[in-house]
Parts: sequence; C-alpha cells; structure tokens
Amino acid sequence: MDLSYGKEYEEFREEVHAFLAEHWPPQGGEADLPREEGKARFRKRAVAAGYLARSIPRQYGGSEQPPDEIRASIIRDEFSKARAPGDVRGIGTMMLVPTLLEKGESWQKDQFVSPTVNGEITWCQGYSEPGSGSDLASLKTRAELQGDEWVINGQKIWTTNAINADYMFCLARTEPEASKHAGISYLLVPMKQPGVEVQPLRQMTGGSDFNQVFLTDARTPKNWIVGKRGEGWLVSRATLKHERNSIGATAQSTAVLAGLVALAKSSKRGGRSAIEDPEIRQRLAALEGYVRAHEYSGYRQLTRNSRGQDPGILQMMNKLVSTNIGQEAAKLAFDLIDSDGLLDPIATRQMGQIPDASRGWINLYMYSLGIAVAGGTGNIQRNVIGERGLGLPRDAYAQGKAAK
Amino acid sequence: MDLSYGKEYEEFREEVHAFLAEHWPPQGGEADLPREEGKARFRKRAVAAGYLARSIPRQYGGSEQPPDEIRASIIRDEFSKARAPGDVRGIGTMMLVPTLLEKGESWQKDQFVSPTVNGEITWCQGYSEPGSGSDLASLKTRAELQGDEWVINGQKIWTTNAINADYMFCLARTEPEASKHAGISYLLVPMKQPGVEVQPLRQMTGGSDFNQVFLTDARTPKNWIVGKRGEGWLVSRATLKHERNSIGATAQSTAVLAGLVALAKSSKRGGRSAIEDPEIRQRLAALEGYVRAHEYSGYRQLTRNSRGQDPGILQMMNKLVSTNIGQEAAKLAFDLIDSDGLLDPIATRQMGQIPDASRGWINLYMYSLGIAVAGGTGNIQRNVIGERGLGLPRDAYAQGKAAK
Amino acid sequence: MNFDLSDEQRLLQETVGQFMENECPAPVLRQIFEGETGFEPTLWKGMVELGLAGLHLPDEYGGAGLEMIDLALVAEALGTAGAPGPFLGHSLASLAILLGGSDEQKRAWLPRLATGDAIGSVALAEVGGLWQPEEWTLAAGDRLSGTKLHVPQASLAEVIVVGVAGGDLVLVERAGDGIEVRPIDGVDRSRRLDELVFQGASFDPLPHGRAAAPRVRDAGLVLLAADAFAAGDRLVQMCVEYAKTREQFGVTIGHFQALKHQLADLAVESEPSRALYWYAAHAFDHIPDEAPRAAALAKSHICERSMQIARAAVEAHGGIGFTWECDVQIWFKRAMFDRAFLGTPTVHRERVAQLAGW
Amino acid sequence: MNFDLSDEQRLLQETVGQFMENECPAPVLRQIFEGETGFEPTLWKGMVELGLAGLHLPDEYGGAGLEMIDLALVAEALGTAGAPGPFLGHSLASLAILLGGSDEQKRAWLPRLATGDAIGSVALAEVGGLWQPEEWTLAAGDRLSGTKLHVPQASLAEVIVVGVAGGDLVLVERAGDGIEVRPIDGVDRSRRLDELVFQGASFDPLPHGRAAAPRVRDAGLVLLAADAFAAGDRLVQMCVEYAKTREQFGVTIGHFQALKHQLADLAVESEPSRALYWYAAHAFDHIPDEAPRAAALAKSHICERSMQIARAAVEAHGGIGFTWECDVQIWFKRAMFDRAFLGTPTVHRERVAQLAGW
Repeated sequence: MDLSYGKEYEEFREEVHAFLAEHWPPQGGEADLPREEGKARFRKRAVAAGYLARSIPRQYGGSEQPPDEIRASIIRDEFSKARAPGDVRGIGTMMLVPTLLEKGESWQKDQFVSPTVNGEITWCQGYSEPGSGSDLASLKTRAELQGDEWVINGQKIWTTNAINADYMFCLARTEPEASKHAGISYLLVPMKQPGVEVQPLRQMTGGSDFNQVFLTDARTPKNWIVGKRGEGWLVSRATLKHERNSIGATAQSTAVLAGLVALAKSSKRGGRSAIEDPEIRQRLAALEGYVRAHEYSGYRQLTRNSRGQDPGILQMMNKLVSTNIGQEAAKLAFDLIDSDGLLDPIATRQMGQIPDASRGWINLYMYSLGIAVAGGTGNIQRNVIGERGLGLPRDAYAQGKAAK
Repeated sequence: MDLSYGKEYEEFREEVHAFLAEHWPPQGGEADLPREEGKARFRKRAVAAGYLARSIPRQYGGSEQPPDEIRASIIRDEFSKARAPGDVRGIGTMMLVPTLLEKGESWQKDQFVSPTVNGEITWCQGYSEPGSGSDLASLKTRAELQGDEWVINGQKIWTTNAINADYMFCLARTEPEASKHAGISYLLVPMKQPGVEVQPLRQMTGGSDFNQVFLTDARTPKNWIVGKRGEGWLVSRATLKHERNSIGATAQSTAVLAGLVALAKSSKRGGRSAIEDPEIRQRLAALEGYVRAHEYSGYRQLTRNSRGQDPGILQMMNKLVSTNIGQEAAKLAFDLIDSDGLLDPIATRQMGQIPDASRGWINLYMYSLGIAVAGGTGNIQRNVIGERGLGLPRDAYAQGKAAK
Repeated sequence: MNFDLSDEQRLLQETVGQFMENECPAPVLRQIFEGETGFEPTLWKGMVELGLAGLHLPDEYGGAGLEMIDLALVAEALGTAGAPGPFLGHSLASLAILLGGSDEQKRAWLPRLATGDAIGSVALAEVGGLWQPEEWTLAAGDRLSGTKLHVPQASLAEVIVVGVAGGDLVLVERAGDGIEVRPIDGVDRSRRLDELVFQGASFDPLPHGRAAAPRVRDAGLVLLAADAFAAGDRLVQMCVEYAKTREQFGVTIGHFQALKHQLADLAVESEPSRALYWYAAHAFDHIPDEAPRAAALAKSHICERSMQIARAAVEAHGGIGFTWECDVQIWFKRAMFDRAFLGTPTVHRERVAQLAGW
Repeated sequence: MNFDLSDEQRLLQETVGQFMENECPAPVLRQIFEGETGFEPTLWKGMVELGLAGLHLPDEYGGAGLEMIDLALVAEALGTAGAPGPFLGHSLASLAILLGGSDEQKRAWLPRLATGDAIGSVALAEVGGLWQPEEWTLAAGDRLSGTKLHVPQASLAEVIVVGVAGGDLVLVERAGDGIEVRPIDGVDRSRRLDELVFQGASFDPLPHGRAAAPRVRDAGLVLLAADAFAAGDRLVQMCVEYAKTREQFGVTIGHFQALKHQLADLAVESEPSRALYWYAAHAFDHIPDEAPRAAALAKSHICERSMQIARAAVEAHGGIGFTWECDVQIWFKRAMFDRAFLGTPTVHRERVAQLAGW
C-alpha cells in the first residue's frame, strides 16, 4: 500500500502544473481575446497535451489517452486549483458520448461527439416519465415512423437542463406490439422545435432544477436512432452504469462532514458550543466513520479501476452509501440549526456546494431526500446489490411473473 | 376521559381485597392443609366468587362472567399483591381453551377444559417445524388414520413446556393430496407415550427454554381432532390471535424503562454517573416517548375492548411496538454496562423479569432478538399491519403466485 | 377507566374536519399556501363561527368552556386539513390572558377574542432559540425595547402576549407606537411568522403572568404535538393511497413487500403516539403534577416521529414527493414548524429528563 | 496511489484461511468453543509454524518483519474462521516488549514468543471499564498489588505485559509468586479471559513502556477492528447463504424483497468498512500523526457495525439463529468481545472527537 501518488505521478503533476502556468489564464495577446474564444483556444491546447477529453478518440476531437484514473484526478485537481476550464461537464459528455462511442454509427459520432465534448452543443436526458420512474419497461412515450421521420408523442420528467439543451437523447416505444423492454428505441431529438415544450418542475425547496418535457408530434430524422429498433433499453444500460459511478463520488461526503464540524462549532446547544455536547460529538464521530470508510473505499476502487480490475460489489454501493451519509448529515445539521428549522430553505444550491448558513442546510435537508430519487431510488440500489452483488434471486415482479 | 377506575370499580377492588383478606392465605384448619390442597380449595372459592376463570362457562368449571377487562385487571392486581394463586397461566388456558370453547365438540370441552383451567393437566403447542416457521402451509408433520387412531410422524420445534406437558395441541397434514393449508388438521396428542421424544433446544444464552419434539408413530384417538379434517389451519388462527395480544402487553415495556433508569443511575460514563450524560438522557427520554405512547395506547385498547368495540389497527401493532421497545432498551442497556459486555449472559431469565445486573441485561440483549422470533417474526407483523391494517394488497408469494 | 373520546368529542372533530374539507380543500389550501399573507378572512370567519376561537374560554367570556383535550382534538383536525391561519397564536394568547390577566383585562379582551372580533398572538422566542420562560431576556421596564422572533401571524393580531425577562408575560397592542412587525421568511406558508421589534413600546403587565407563562408554554406544546400527530397521520395516509394507485412492473407498488413493510413501520411510528398527546392534553386539566412533563414528552416524541415520517413520505412517493406540486411538501413543512416552534425535540427531551429528576 | 493488497498479502490471507479451514472447521471450532480451556495446542502449534506468532517481529528475533497491515490481515483471516486461542494477547505482548523493552528483555523474550515456545498476554483493563493507559491506576512500587481484568487467556501465558499507573508497562511472569489467575465467565468462548490478582508480585519494568503503551493500545484497536470486520463479513455471508437455501411459500426466502433489501443494507454496513481498518493499519506504520485517531475510528465504527449486523443476522435466520446450535452465535459473541475489549465504541468516538480537537 502506498497512499502517495508515487514519483511518476508527482512528475506528471508538475508537468500539468507547468502547462497551466504557461497557458492559463491566457497570456500575451490572447489575454485580450473574448473570454469564450480564450477558453476555446486553451481547450484545444489542453486536448493536444492529453489533459482533456482523454477517453475520446482523436478522430472525434479527443486526446485518446489510455485510461488512468489517477492522472485524471491529478488533472482535475490542478485545473480546478488554477480555475482553468476543464472537461465540459454535463449529461452530454457524461452519458451520451460514451453511449455513442460504444453503440453509435460513425456518422453519428462524427456529427455529435466533438461538438458535445467541446461544449458547442448541450444535451438533456429523456428517460423518466410521470408513469415510470425506475421501471423503464412501462415507458409510454411513442415514436412512429412517418416517411423518413420519427414522430414522437409523450411526456418526460426530471429532465435537467432541458431549457438550454440543443438535443435530447431519449427512450421511446417504437414497436407497440412488442412487450416491455423489447419495444423501446433510443432516439436523438432536437429540442428547438415546435413539437417540444419544456415546463420547469418546481421542488419543495421552491427552486426549479428539473423540468417536464412535453412531446407533441415532435420530429427527428429516421436515422437519428442509436442501436437498432427495439434495442433502446440495452443501449441505455451502459449510460445508466456511468451515472451510478458519477453520483457515488466520495468528495461530497467528506466536504459535508467538514461543513458539519464547522456548523457544530458555530452553533449553541444548552448554553454552550454544540461541538462540546457529548451527543453531538458522538454523532459527528459516528458519521465520520461512515465518511472515511466511504472515502477509503474510493481509494480501493480507484486503485482497481486504474489497473483495469473489477472493484466488485463496492462499486454498486457508492450511490447508497453517499445517500445514507447525506441523510445522516442533513439530520444532524437540522438538529444543529435548532430553531432556524422554522426558516424557508434557499431555493437552489449549486450541486455539491456545502451550505454556510441555516437556510442552506435546510435546502440540503430536503435535497438529501431528492438525491435519493435522482439516480433511481434506494430500493433499486438495494435490488442491484442484493441480486448482482450478493447473488440473491431476482424478484418475481421484476420478472413479470406477478403480472401474468 | 377519566383515568381513574371510577366508583363502581373502586368498590369492586375493595370487594376483591376483602375476599382475599378472608381466604388467602388459608385460614384456620385449612392453614395446615398441604399447599396444593389449600390452593385448590381457594381456587374453587375464587371461581365461585367470579374472580377466576371468568371467560369459562360454568358447566366447564368457570365463573362465566361478562367480559370486563377492567375488572380482570383489578383482579390480577389484587391477587398478585396478595400472592394468591390466580388463573392458571400457560399455553393451555391461553390458547387451547379458547379454541376448544370456540371450535371443540362438547365431549372435548367436558374432558379437557375444566382440568386445564384448574391446572390439573398442562399442554404444549405443536405448530412450528424446522422447515416452516411463519409459513404453516409448508407443514411437514403427517397424521394417518389407522383404524380408530391417528398415527403421527414428524418434528416440532420451539415447543415450550414440552417436558412437563401432558398433551400437545398440534397441526399435522392429514390430507396429503390437498395442497397448502387445506390438508392440515388440528389434533390433540398425549405426550406421555413411546412415540413422543422431547429434546431440549439450547439458546445462544446457554439456557434451554424451548424444545424439539420428535413424533415417531405417535398415536392419538380418531376423535381427538378439533374441527373437521383439513380445517386445522382455520382452527389455529383464533389461537394465534390470542397469542399476539398477550405478547403485546405494555407492562413489560414500562418495567424495562424503569430498570434502565436505575441502571443509568448506577452506571458510570466518562467519569460521572451515566444518567448525567446528555446522550444517555436523550436516549432515555426518546425511549420513554415510545414506552408511554405504548402504555397509553394500551389504555385506549382496554377502553374499547371493555366496551366490546374493535381497537382496530392499534391492536395489530402491540407485538411490533413491544419488540421495537425491547430492542432499543436492550441496546441502551448494552451501552450502559460498557465493558461488562464481555461477560456471559445468565442462561435463563424468568419471562418478564427485569435484569438487576450486567449479565441479566446481556441475556435481555440476546432475548430481545429471540422475542422478535417467538410470536412470528417482525416481517409477519408488518404484513398483517400493511395488509389487514392499511388495506394494502396481499403479497403475490403468500398467494402462491410465484410458486406456480 | 375511560381513555377514549366521548361522542361529543368525536362530533367536534368530525365537524371541524367536515368544515375544513368543504371550505379549504386542497386547491384552496394551495392558493392560501402560495399567497401573500397565508390568511383567508372568510375561512377564519367560518372557523370562528364554529366556536374555535374561544373553545377553551369560560362561557362568561363567550367561550365554549371546554378543556385542553377538546382544543387539542381541534388542533389535530385542523392539522389534518393543513389549516392556514392564526389558530395557534390566537388560542395561546387568549389562554395567557385567561390565566394571567386581571378581571379588567379579561373583560376587555376575552369576549372580543372569543368572537374573533380581535385576533391574538404570542411573542415568545428570542434570538438563539430561547423559547422557555426561564430563558426570556426582553427587559420590561416602563417601556419595551428589544426583539422577539417567530411570532405567529403578528401582522393580523390586534393584541400580542409577550414573554419578558423573569418568565413574565405582558400585553401589547400591535398598533401601538414603537412596535415594528417584520415578516420572517418561514418554511410553513400556512402559518406565517413575523419578527417583532420593540423600540420603547408601551405595554400592559399581566398580574399573574409569571404563573401563567409555563402553563401557556405547556398548552403550546400540547397543541403542537396534536398538529404534528395530524401531519404524520395525514402523510401516512397519503403514502398508503399512493401505494394503492401507483403501478410498477404491472402491479400497484403496494404489492412490493419492501414498500409495504416501510409503510407498516410508518404507521407504527404514528398511530400509538396519538394516545401520547391525548394523555398530555388530559393531564393539562386533570393531572397537574404530570402536565409539564407529559407535554414535553408528547411534543418531543411526536414531532420527532412526524419529521421522520415526512422524510419517508417523500421517498415513498418517488420523485413526485419532492415536487412543489405534490401535497407532501405542505405537511412536511407543517411538521418542520411543529418541531421547531417552542423548542426542538432535543430541548424537550432534556426537560423530560430534568423533570423526572434524572 | 495504491490502496489494495499486494499478491503476497493476498497469499498470506489465503494461506491462513486455508489452514484454518483444514485444521479448524466448524465442528472442531465448536468442540473448542464448548470445551474447558478454549485452547487447542496442536492448532496453536500449526499457527505458530505458519509464522503467525512473530509476524510483526524483526528477523533478528525470529520474526517475519512484516507490518501492522499484514498482522491485521491475518487477524481478519483468523476472525473469519472464528479462530480460538491466544493470538490477540500474544501479538500485543510481543509488540509491547519490542517497542518498550530493553535489548536484554527483547533478546530474552522475543525469540521465544516468535517461535511460540512461550505464549504472551496483556493485562490492561481495570475495574470500571478503565482500559486506556492514562486511566491505569495499578501502582508499581517495588511490588505489584491489585487487580487487572479481562486478560486474554492468561492461564496459558508465560509472560504478561501489565499496564500500571502513569501509563507505563511492566513484565510479569505468570508462574511468579503473588499472582493469582481467576477465570472470568466471558461470552466469547473462543477467546477466554482471566482476572489477574497481584499480591506483592515482583515485576520487570519496560524502560520505554510509557512510550510503548499508547502504540500497543492502537495496535490492539486495529486488530480488534480487523477481527470485528471479519465477524460482520462472515455473518453477512451466512445470512446470504441461508436466504438462498431456506424456503417459504414455495420459494427461497431470498426472493422476498424485504429480506433482500435487509441483506443489501447489511452488506452496505459491512464491506466499505474493510477499507477503514486497512487505512488504520497502514497509518500505524506510515502515517504516525493520523495513526491513533484512525485506529480509534476504525475500532469504534467497525465494532458498532458488526454488532448491528450480528443482531440482524439472528433475525435473518429466524428462530434457528437464536439457538446454540446455529453458528451465528459464535460470531455474534466474537463481535461482542471485539466491541468491549479495549473500550466500547462510545469511548473511542469520544477519543476521535478529542483527537480532532473538537
């Protein structure tokens, strides 16, 4: 075991550091370029240097680097320290691009990958529907082939970024006669068209981080389908897998713990500082046990992934562990803010941002529930762990037995 | 609302008190009678006075009183204060007698009720089997009619009092072709015969409060069956209902709380008395919330039952609430005894007896789990509450769908 | 031994429940919840006509002369409906004047409060979560100067009972000089809160205020416990209804054992605690020795349970439970109000311990 | 960055696991568990031949010169097997002499301990749950008089390291005068405990005992955490196996979603904490600043989790899980031992807070 990054990686860190020192913020003449232009040029250089778009083939504007999670994390560290523009975040790069690279036709990769990676076009995801959250099989949105266009009707929900997105990758039922998963296809749909109406969805916090998307005779070309007709469910699995990992990141948990300790130090309980209260101390230490176990398990996964080994059941647990920690932290914070629990939460909080005041903690108190929903509810996670992880038999319902 | 018993009942209490003053302990010449003889005579008088065997018809040696839970509880109070012999406890009076009175033939009532009520014969229960705990449908013990005798083969488990019992009331499969519940009958079986072997079952505490009973060509007369052939499952339901209530009693919970407070006062934590530790105070007060809610809900049920009204869902919760409280109490005690958690538990503890030393609390710590098992596991309780109480649909498995 | 509701008490709860169902169904409640003031005069008028404004006041002052248990039962019925408006502050204000006021003060205010002609409220909290009489620091010299927080619907109130240093109570008229009302951005939009800033405001002491203050606090704890119970109970019902209608994998999700057991556990957290607030309310009038501790126990236990149920209810509704449109949020936020108002469960569990001499 | 086991470390764990499977399968373990002494000489001899008695001792003393992580990995492998015997006390005793002893003492004892020629143990606890060096009160004048509790398998030990007032350590030979060994009726019959009563016993001070004591304590916390992890992990596996074989309503109970989710939650309580003891063991040798807190965190967290898993495991096995015959009880009781030995989770959570300067 060696928790230092090791000589090779320390050198790499210096290399990245030097690159940033030279190129960000833009130097000389470029310093006066419009911000976006400066960013774009920097990105090109960073890609050329192999720091960005590492998993993307060169032909699609990537730097096509061998997978190395440690280098990736070093790059993230250094870029964020230097406030340099990193890989374009968002569901497009996180979920669509990997899917296209795995299952897309070459013209689709040509047309969509590079502009998505460079942030020239943005995407939203159309999986969930009011009638079906976890249960894609009960998907209702229909797509009919009319001439050489798909005509799509239905409703999507929990769609983040739908307002700004240029395109949506979504699941629609294209084979009405086929039952359950078999009838679903994976379509790419332009958002800026009359048939697409976006309606913000308000959370209990008062903010609107999600949307509903109403599709009324929305249209998309016949060949904007990823994978074959009826294979949409399979195509989407890969993507879902990505989502699980990304949400399971442990950084959030450690940050929340630090925020809680600060809150406990600044809060009063029974006339003294809350951090001196034995019950609070016990609860903080108990929470830290979960947080460190989660953090160090992240090291384990990082190590195995960086060697191309399967981290096993641990990886299936990330989401649930993060959710559990988030909920415990939220409850503890809620107790610490005491009477401020009467106040309205701030409406929206940047994902991952740690609250610095009572109303921010109340937002977290509510969001710690919302998060449990975002990537599939806890019960779905438990099914995955129980069935794939522990090898327990699948539930009869999921097999459709009870339905028969 | 009126939490006092009211004039009528206070008078009744005095009446009972006076009766006891006169008759227990045995006076005058009777004082010299052998203890059992004295007890027997006292019981006869108490029954005649309408204090014992209240729910039993006169013809079967009971006092046939109108149901009145309040009078019943007053009688229990006064009798235990006076250390007078009360109603014979045990599974025979608690479960068999009600069943016989409801479903038995008159000759069966004549033969069994009175001696059971008077404690002349004792019973054990043969429901659970190694292969089937909560799931009576998968019962394996078979009973075959040979001439005018049932010949019984199989194995029973969790049988309390099997060693002393004269008879066992048990469930056995008499209609092999009939499926599930349909094939089961309710039989009365003499324990003192070659075909019946009793083997004590040791708990993790080291004690043996349960037994296994091996039935090898055990025999019982053809007409020692309660209800019709194949109706055994129905017959047994009534009895199970009784068990639920009896275990759900709230007295145990309040007693445990008192014991915990005493333990906290006598225990040390962080150099001071544990009762001064804010975390312990919080946990004790939180536990008391559950305990009092349980206790006062008992008053609600008492009131409704005493008026012949249905207490509804509350009654289905008694068992689960008691179990939850028992487990929370056990955990708190376990934390309070600190390093004494290294010690072996006392092997057996009289049911309901509150521990007065560390090794007693460890026994409770283990038993609080055993109890969850005794009257059907928590999950069965949850099914009852969810389905009968909240009106949620029955589980497909229980309906045997998945099995098909 | 009778620990159940009388027919009159059942009728009272049904009447209030029926009234709210007719006058304040979900859509109406939402309008008020999302509206400017959180107050709907005609609705309040109707509640007053039902006698809810003076339920616990003696007949001589135009009240119904009922007990705390009756007031608590009404609080539950209103809580089930998510009733908006000044009921809580109003009830505590009139109780404070009844218990602490001079004959003159009673004659002056109680009849008008009983008829809803005037609305009352209470100003108890101070900065730092100080709610208990022994914690109050606002000095009452010949004038009042200082701040009180979390005053229920102060902007509507004509008379406000204010807790002052020494655990005493005084009356102020909101319209008086040197009193500023600043709205607080509270989470429960069905029960709005204001901050009161006194700058040399005149006041009228309650002669028996010191004795009345803890009683008013205990009454508040009972009413909050009743409301919190209602919130939890209502949320469990919403979850059960949802589980019976929402389908997944071709069956209603109520078929799934995991969810079924979660809902059973929620019901077990909720139903038994009904008896806890009943007992506390009953003790308030009939078992004085136990009343303060019973009130603290009911408030801390039930508010903790209801908050826990509220969180589970969001999850049991899937994504929808997290939205503004879903009614779960209304009772979730009422549970938040009940939990924090007059002190969090932690505070009152510690009081439970102290009052037991632990 | 490498936070995974080396091939050598995997081999080490597998070798120990395989050895225990062969030499101490369930039936054998039961015999020892239910037997008089809880000790099986040939089994211990085998463990010694594997080098487990001196794994962490330098070669010069006949040890393998490995690190705390390796010792902890062995502790996990032994815990998985429910290994009976003196491993814990023996390892801590030799570590104490290594860290606190004079060259002479090391030369005198370490080779014999490494070869298992002598068995060692540690006497740390005092009445009232006093385990920490700063809590020890046993006075070490020119003679020892007083009592030490919960000494692992003292009856087998030739040399015992005793914690004395001032957080210091001394050596005593069990056979010496003025030392009485009284067996304690402990819950974990695979690791028996004794009480040591000193009446004017002679002792041999460890010159660097004061510095060694906290290190020995931290090492103990790591080894207990590793053993507790193994208990939880083993119990989860037992529950899963049971759920795959036991049938109800015509299907294996693993089909029932409620149980499936309970088992998933148990796995989530168990598996991530493996990294917590790895880190604490790694820190013991490589991150001295973090070592004490990491050890306290691992011990408190993992022992709490494993106890919770143990309780759930009894329920997941239905009635059978409560019986003496079911193996659940063996690891249930080992979890109890790990939790209480060297101080309960509560104690070490408080230390975690103190060491963070909270």
